Amino acid sequence: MKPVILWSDALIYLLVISLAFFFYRLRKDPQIRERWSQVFSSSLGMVTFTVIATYILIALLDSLHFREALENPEGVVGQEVFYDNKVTSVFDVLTGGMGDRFERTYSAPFALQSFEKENLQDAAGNDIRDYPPLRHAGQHLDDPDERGMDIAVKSVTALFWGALLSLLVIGPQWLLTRGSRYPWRASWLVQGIVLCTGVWMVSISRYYHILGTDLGGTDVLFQSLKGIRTGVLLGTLATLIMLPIAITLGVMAGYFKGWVDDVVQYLYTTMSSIPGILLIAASVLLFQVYIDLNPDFFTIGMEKADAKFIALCFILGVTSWATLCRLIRAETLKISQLGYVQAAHAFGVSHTRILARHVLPNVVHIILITFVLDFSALVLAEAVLSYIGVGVDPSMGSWGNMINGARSELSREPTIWWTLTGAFFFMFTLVLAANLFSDQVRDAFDPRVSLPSAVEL
Amino acid sequence: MTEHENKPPGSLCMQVQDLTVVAAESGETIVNAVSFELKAGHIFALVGESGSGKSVTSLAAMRLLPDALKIRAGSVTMDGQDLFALSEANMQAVRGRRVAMIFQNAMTALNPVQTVGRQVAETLKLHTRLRGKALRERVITLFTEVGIPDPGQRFDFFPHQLSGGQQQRVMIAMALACEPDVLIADEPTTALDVTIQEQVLNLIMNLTRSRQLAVLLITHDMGVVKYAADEVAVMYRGELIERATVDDFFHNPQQAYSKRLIDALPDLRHFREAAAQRPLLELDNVKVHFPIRKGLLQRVVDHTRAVDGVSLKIGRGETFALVGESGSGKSTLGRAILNLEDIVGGEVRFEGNAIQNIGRKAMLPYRKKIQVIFQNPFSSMNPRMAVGDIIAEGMISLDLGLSESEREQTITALLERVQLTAGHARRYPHEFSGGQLQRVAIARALAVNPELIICDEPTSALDVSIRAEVLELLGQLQREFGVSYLFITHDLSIVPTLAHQVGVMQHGKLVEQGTAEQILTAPQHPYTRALLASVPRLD
Amino acid sequence: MRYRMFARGAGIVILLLVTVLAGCSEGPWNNPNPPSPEGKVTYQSVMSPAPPKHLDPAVSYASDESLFLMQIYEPPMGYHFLKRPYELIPLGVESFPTITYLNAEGESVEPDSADVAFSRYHLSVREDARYQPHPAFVTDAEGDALYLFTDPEQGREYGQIGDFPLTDSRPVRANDYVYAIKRLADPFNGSPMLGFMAQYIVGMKDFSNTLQLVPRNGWVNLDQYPMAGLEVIDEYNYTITIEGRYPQFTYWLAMHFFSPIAPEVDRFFRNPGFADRNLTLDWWPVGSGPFMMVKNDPNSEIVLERNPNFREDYYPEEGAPGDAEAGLLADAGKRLPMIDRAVFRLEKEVLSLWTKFLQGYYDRSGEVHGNTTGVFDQAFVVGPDGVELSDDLEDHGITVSPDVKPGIYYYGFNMRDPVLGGYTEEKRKLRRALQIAFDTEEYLNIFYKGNGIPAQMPIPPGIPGFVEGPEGINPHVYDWVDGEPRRKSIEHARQLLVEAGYPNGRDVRTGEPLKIFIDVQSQAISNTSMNWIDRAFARIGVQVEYRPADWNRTREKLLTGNTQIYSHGWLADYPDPENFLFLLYGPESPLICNCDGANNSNYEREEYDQLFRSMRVLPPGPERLDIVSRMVDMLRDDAVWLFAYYPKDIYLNNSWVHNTKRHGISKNTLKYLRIDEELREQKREEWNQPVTWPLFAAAILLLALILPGVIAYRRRLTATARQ
Amino acid sequence: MFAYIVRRLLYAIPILIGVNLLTFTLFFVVNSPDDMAASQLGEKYVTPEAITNWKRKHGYDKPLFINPEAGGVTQLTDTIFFNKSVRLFAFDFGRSESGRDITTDVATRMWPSLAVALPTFLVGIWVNICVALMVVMFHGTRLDRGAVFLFVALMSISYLFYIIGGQFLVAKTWRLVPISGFHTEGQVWKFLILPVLVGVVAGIGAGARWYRTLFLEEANQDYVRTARAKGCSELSILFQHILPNAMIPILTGVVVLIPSLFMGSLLIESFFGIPGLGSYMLDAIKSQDFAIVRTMVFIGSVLYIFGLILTDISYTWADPRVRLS
Repeated sequence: MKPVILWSDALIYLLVISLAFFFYRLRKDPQIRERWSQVFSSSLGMVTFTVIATYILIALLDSLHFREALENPEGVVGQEVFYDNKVTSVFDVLTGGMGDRFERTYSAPFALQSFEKENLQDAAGNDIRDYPPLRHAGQHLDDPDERGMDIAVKSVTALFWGALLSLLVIGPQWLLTRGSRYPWRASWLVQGIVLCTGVWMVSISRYYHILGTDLGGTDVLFQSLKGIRTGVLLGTLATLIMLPIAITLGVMAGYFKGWVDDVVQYLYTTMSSIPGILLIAASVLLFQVYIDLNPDFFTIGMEKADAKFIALCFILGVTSWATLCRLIRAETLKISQLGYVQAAHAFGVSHTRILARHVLPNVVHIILITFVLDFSALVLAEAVLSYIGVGVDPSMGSWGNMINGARSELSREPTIWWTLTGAFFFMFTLVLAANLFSDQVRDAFDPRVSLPSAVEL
Repeated sequence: MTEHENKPPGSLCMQVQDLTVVAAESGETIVNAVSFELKAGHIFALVGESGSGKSVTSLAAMRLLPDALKIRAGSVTMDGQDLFALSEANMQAVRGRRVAMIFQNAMTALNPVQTVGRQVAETLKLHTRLRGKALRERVITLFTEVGIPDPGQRFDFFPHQLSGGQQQRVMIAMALACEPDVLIADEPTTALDVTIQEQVLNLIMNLTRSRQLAVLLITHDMGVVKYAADEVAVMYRGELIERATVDDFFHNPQQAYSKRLIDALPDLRHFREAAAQRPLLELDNVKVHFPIRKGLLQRVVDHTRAVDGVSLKIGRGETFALVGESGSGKSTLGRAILNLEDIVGGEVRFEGNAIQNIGRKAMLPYRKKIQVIFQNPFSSMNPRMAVGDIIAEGMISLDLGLSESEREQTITALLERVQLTAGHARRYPHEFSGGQLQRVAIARALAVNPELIICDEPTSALDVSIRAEVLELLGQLQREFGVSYLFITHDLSIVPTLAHQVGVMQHGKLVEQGTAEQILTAPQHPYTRALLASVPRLD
Repeated sequence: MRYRMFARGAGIVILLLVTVLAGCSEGPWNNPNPPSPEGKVTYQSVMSPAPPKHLDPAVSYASDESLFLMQIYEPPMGYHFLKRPYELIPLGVESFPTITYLNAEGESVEPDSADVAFSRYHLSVREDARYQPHPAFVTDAEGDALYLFTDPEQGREYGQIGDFPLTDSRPVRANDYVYAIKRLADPFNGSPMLGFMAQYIVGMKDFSNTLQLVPRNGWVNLDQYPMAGLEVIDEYNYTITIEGRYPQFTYWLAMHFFSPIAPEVDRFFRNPGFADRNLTLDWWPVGSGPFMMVKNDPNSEIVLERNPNFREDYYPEEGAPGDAEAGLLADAGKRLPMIDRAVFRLEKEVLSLWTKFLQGYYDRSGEVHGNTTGVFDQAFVVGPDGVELSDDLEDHGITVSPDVKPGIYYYGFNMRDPVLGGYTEEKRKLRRALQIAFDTEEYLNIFYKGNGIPAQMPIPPGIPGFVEGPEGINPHVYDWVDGEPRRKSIEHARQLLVEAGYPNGRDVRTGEPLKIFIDVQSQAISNTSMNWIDRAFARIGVQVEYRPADWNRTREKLLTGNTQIYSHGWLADYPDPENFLFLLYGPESPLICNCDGANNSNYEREEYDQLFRSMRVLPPGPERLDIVSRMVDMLRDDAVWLFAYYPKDIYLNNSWVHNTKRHGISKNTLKYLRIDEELREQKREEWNQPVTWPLFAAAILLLALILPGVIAYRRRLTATARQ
Repeated sequence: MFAYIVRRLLYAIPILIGVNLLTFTLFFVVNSPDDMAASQLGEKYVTPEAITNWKRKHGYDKPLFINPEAGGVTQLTDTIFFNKSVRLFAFDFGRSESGRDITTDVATRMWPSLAVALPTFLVGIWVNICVALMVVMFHGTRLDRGAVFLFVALMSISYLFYIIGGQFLVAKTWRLVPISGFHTEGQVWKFLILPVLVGVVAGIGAGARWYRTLFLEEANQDYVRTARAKGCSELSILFQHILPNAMIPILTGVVVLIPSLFMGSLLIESFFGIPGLGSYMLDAIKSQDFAIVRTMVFIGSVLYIFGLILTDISYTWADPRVRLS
């Protein structure tokens, strides 16, 4: 086994670490603490946070990549160990090989047979035309009619184990949080549901394709789950990349005013006057060319897809800093008129120190709100970009690519609805949770600022 | 004009009984069993500091409480009718028609995008059948009545085009439009400059008499009470603690709290002697101008002369009070001395050295010597820093050469000096009350051992009972450390206890200056006289 | 009162809805087609999602453009509508060209003489061919062109061809054909044919060089510049002289490049200021074919109408075997064209295209490429006897007209690649193992719904040299079992790998796993097909990497030989094996010719190249077929391509569309089409009855949403301050 | 006011130059003129001469930004950048790489875009405001919380689903309207119903929620209390006081979009086959037609700046306190 650290893996863990550090630093700040506690003291905040945390956890697990070692064939003397070209993630392992159970082509959820007829030979060796049985669904059944009962029995068993696991996970939390004023129950409920569903999915998917399979015979549920990493990473990394630009420029413009302000204003007016989608499309094409021109940079295909993905995050970040920059500039302008900045001037405090101690901490709430607000907008934008053809690499599972690929499936008779449903469900849950959570955060941090989304299409 | 039936003087117009208001979510009692009566032709003053529940009482009487507050018990009766038992639809017919209300800040209480005429007319449209030309004429009559000049034209003005006093007059016109029996005036003069305050109060008093209104006057200002009210009730933490006629109240207050309130009124009989001779700070014809840009290329066509040639001297250990109304340029002058504003003309000399417009570096040594206390203590403290850090900031950046432990000792000493404890150093600003915070601000200023402190309205954001404490502390510190103050204020009433010298500013110019006694007892300039006349006093 | 404004808003919306519903009462509500003029039989179809860029016959070289060009222009030669294999027939000329062979001195020699230096083609133009009515032909009393302007202001009022009040026509003359060839040579036009044809047509290069120097300001009359290889004999006869022997030249004459262009039309479009209003020959083709263009709006539709001056042309009396049974000869002898109008609407989304076709608003599907694969996904299922229509299409009465395209799509190996390339036995085995592992049949079934035939050789069916049956299979990949080819087993592939030095896909020397790289155009491959290919090769332990790139980068890589496996497709210009075998002709390799050569495999075998050169000049016959078969065998032995298939072209016709036999090469088939209008109206009515309950449901839902609001408001009004 | 507008227009010039510079740089890093020629000339038989020819014909045979061979000012003017972008300022967009006159295309495609975008915009605002007003009236009740949740849920659905779902249900299953298309001969509106419906429904979530916040913010203002104290009914407070005041922030968010309506919507237009500028852009991106993309970026920027000016002007109309100078 050889760990593979993709750029996006590194970045997302960097993000997690820096966020942890950030919150560690902020924990002393009573206002921030109070506001966060306001967010979490509503059960809605708890529930949505737990949902988001689940998605993030999956994304993080899916970001631990490795390549498996290949056994040397007989007769080869070389000591060198070679690795499989395929990159696996910890999450892939946890799903119990859900992604490795391919069918030939489409099959409906829980189906035992393929969606399309094929030439077969019956027991007597005659050529007949029928729906062939699936390779990885219902193999254990003697009689197809037992399917309903079988699913029910297996579900109950799975739910039992799920409940047990939930107890194990929630029990310690219960012990730790006794007397806490936060509505932990709500969170536990979600945790329980997530764990039970998780266990159920993994165990049932050994016998059935829960959401069917797609054109190429891949398990749709697995694809949808793989879309989580793309969605979560895009939503966070793009903002992460834009933050330094927006903050630096915004704070400088608002604080120093004069020509600095003029230049920054010019920059962001120019930037925001360009139709975003054109800018994004043009930039994505640019990176694509760069990657195509330098194929030696990436030894495995996944790295290439990953580089494109990072580029996309980067582009989305670079093209969307204008909104945040404008907000921060306005806030900084306001803050620099406030008594404490004036007082600091009167004390001869240096500019860097004023910026670091007085201005920056007081624009943090805007950054936070933008961060949570943009998250869902970016997840949604990904789908649209994939439709236009400037989204993430097709080899990287994403909801946008799923929707894009499945657009025409609806017009079939009978309708193939499960690919769209899978993508819809997972995407909707994440975006809904993120939107509700961002509402909570906004209410807690700044009920008066109504921020338009940075990503407009 | 409809004929109005005045109630006989002294007859009961509204009776509030056992009014209890609670917070909807926490159940906390905001107003507790308050009872009083309003009588025709009488002004009933409800006095209390902010948060005492006086405004809530008035809103509850009108059933205008925000969703967060609920009426728990009690009744409001008018002509035998219980207002609380009316349906909301019927209540709408009572509001504006039988009970009218004036709010504190007319600027925000008027709809900014509607002409004032239409706003007044709306009340009439709601409750009378007047329409069209008659309606307009009625409004103009009302405007004339409340003393709005040129009412025909003013009808089509938007609120922002009127002065503060005129806005409040529009509010009054609106309230009186349908000739209500009861008028509730919630701090009607607080947002106004002192000279205008008096006019508005006079107007209300006249109308009370002429129309036999029953007025509920809500205020925190004892001067206003003394000047206008017939009867007074003191509210403290949601309860009515004392009720009396005005004369009784001021001569024989029953409660200790009431006494404190009365004591806060200025004493214009005792002054401080002029202290020092050697000037510490000298201003010589200082000018601060802000450019007005116009036209295609944004050329500077003119300047706002915020400070237009001010000269003054402050001696060591002396307090110079700079008095003026808002917009007179007094705060700008303070900031200019601190080098936070560019000076376009004149000279600022500190200990004989010109310090105007010198660079940041060159200014640093003087920063130790000139310090500042701002008006709003909440905004002048970074909410994200502990109080100890806030105080330490100046010491660090001005490099007083103290070790960390020395710094901590100094901070502890300072905090204790301003009547706080060492433990407060670790707390954050929002955990303090306004008065405490202003003391922290004082400690911060003192931390670098300044020779001059510019106090920019340090008490105007504070409640009257706390104001005295802060002023007292400032006085003590001056005696102890020998610092000088440039005391910027709009409130003449606090001048006698504090100032040696007084300067009166108007339109960026110092119209009059002299010793406190000279100014307060024998003002020369008409503006000074007008200011002085509007100060309520105990005598 | 301001809420009246809102109430009024609601009123307007309701009123609008009512008008909409009332207005809908005639005919189906969802008819997306503009009303067609009364009494004209209109054919409704779609154009490609990428609308035609060039409609100048000298410039255009895309099949979706020739769909239009070939209805409007009539080149000298054409193809028989029904006969298979494809058969040339004279179209714009009276008969097949007569060829005389000349030696270097220009003297006539015997056809098989070794001295042949030139071939001269003699063509005689049909006398009944006339151009469509067009303003360019309008003359004034003196016989000069009427619409000839000297400055842009003069013609300002004309924005479209239809804006010109007067039109006229004239017969097609020999000079028009010559003029068209000169236009190909004019470097200003940037014809894609110039480079290629200059190798053959005598004097084309010199002509082009001469014109390069001519100053350009408006129209240049090409008649004033002679070209050595072209001669106008009289009004209806002309000759073309080409270098050496090139039997395939007759096929080229069937392409739109050689259609006649009237010089006055060219001059007309060079009027000052016309180009600024898109009045160009590139936009408004003017020809002598069965149809003429009346509207060209690439943003919405292109409309063709019957050319009133079209010569007398009749539906063929004979066809290929089976055509009579299929009803394709029912209209034999009838005057063409059989429709009056053809509307091609822009359609980008598969779902819309397919839905409208099923609703009967498009008569035929599959006219253009681009978004048809998606459509056929819906239409076909793979049955026991190959591809079948899905059930609901059968119910609709939809018919299929398939035709195997004379083309081939393939993934080729780069023979210069150090790992996969080379001509040693080991390398051949390695490539064959890969060939076997790629299950082309399943690939086509899944991703193309069986609409393709796995290729056994580079020559598709219908082209001389294609062999059917057990002799035709590639013996290295297939066995002939039970009367059909069967792919060799995976075990066999594994064995080949062992022999090639890669047991289980591992290099026997180092143990390094074998990894192959596929260069594809980013848009041309989907994630699902990548996964499928991964799995296909995983069966023999080989790992795959993709290097997707856009067209320009892919092309660059091909030009520099910087690929391992690349994808490519080739559609024949004419039905001759030469047009396929040249794909592997050594000098065509980009690395050798330093040009945009077609031999992207960089296949170089001296023997093959020699065979190719001799085959090229041979007339059709057994000798030639023998050479072809030897060449094919060499390619099979060397396993040059990973896999290949012959794509199918398919028309899906609604039941009222007749005479829709698909022709693999010629697009000149619209004139044969017949439409049963009555049936069309009836079916459209039948299939498009709106479902109205959702409207009522929506109204009720809306009420249900508003009602709680109203109730709550009333409750609030009656509330008192006491609980 | 006039001076103000003129100044804003002058200020737009450096912005537009910046925009052009950016698009140029971006596009020429992506696409060398050789690439453009190759992809425009088609897939077969592209000779180097043909490429050179194409470049000369389309004006790409010069250096990008600086021409070292020329002298003096021409160093800057005899370049692709100067030649191609100066014309934009005169609204002469030249020809697309495929030879079409862009100005004509833009002028004809603008109207279908507007035909869809304008009704969507107007109906959208009207519906959103109605819904938001209704919700605001019940602020703090369960109705309000439910509605907000519904808004958020509606917001969380990808636009693509609205379009796909709308087409599938309304056009395909119920056959109420044409699934896509556009023509001006006869009943244009029947093509507009579905796109407008989809556009409006997809916008309700975000729109109504935003308006609700604005209205609530206004509902907490002092003048609302004054109006109540006057005896105004809730309805008339909503319409007479809150709405006119809320128009001010609404205008900021909305007026800036009005000029951009001409640009149409990328997704709606391509899904519904509307021959507008949105699909024009999408095609240009997909076929890498630089001339069109450059033009559209330019037009988009111009419209945006125009929208900003319009916003300022509309302020003076909605808010008597604002004076432009």
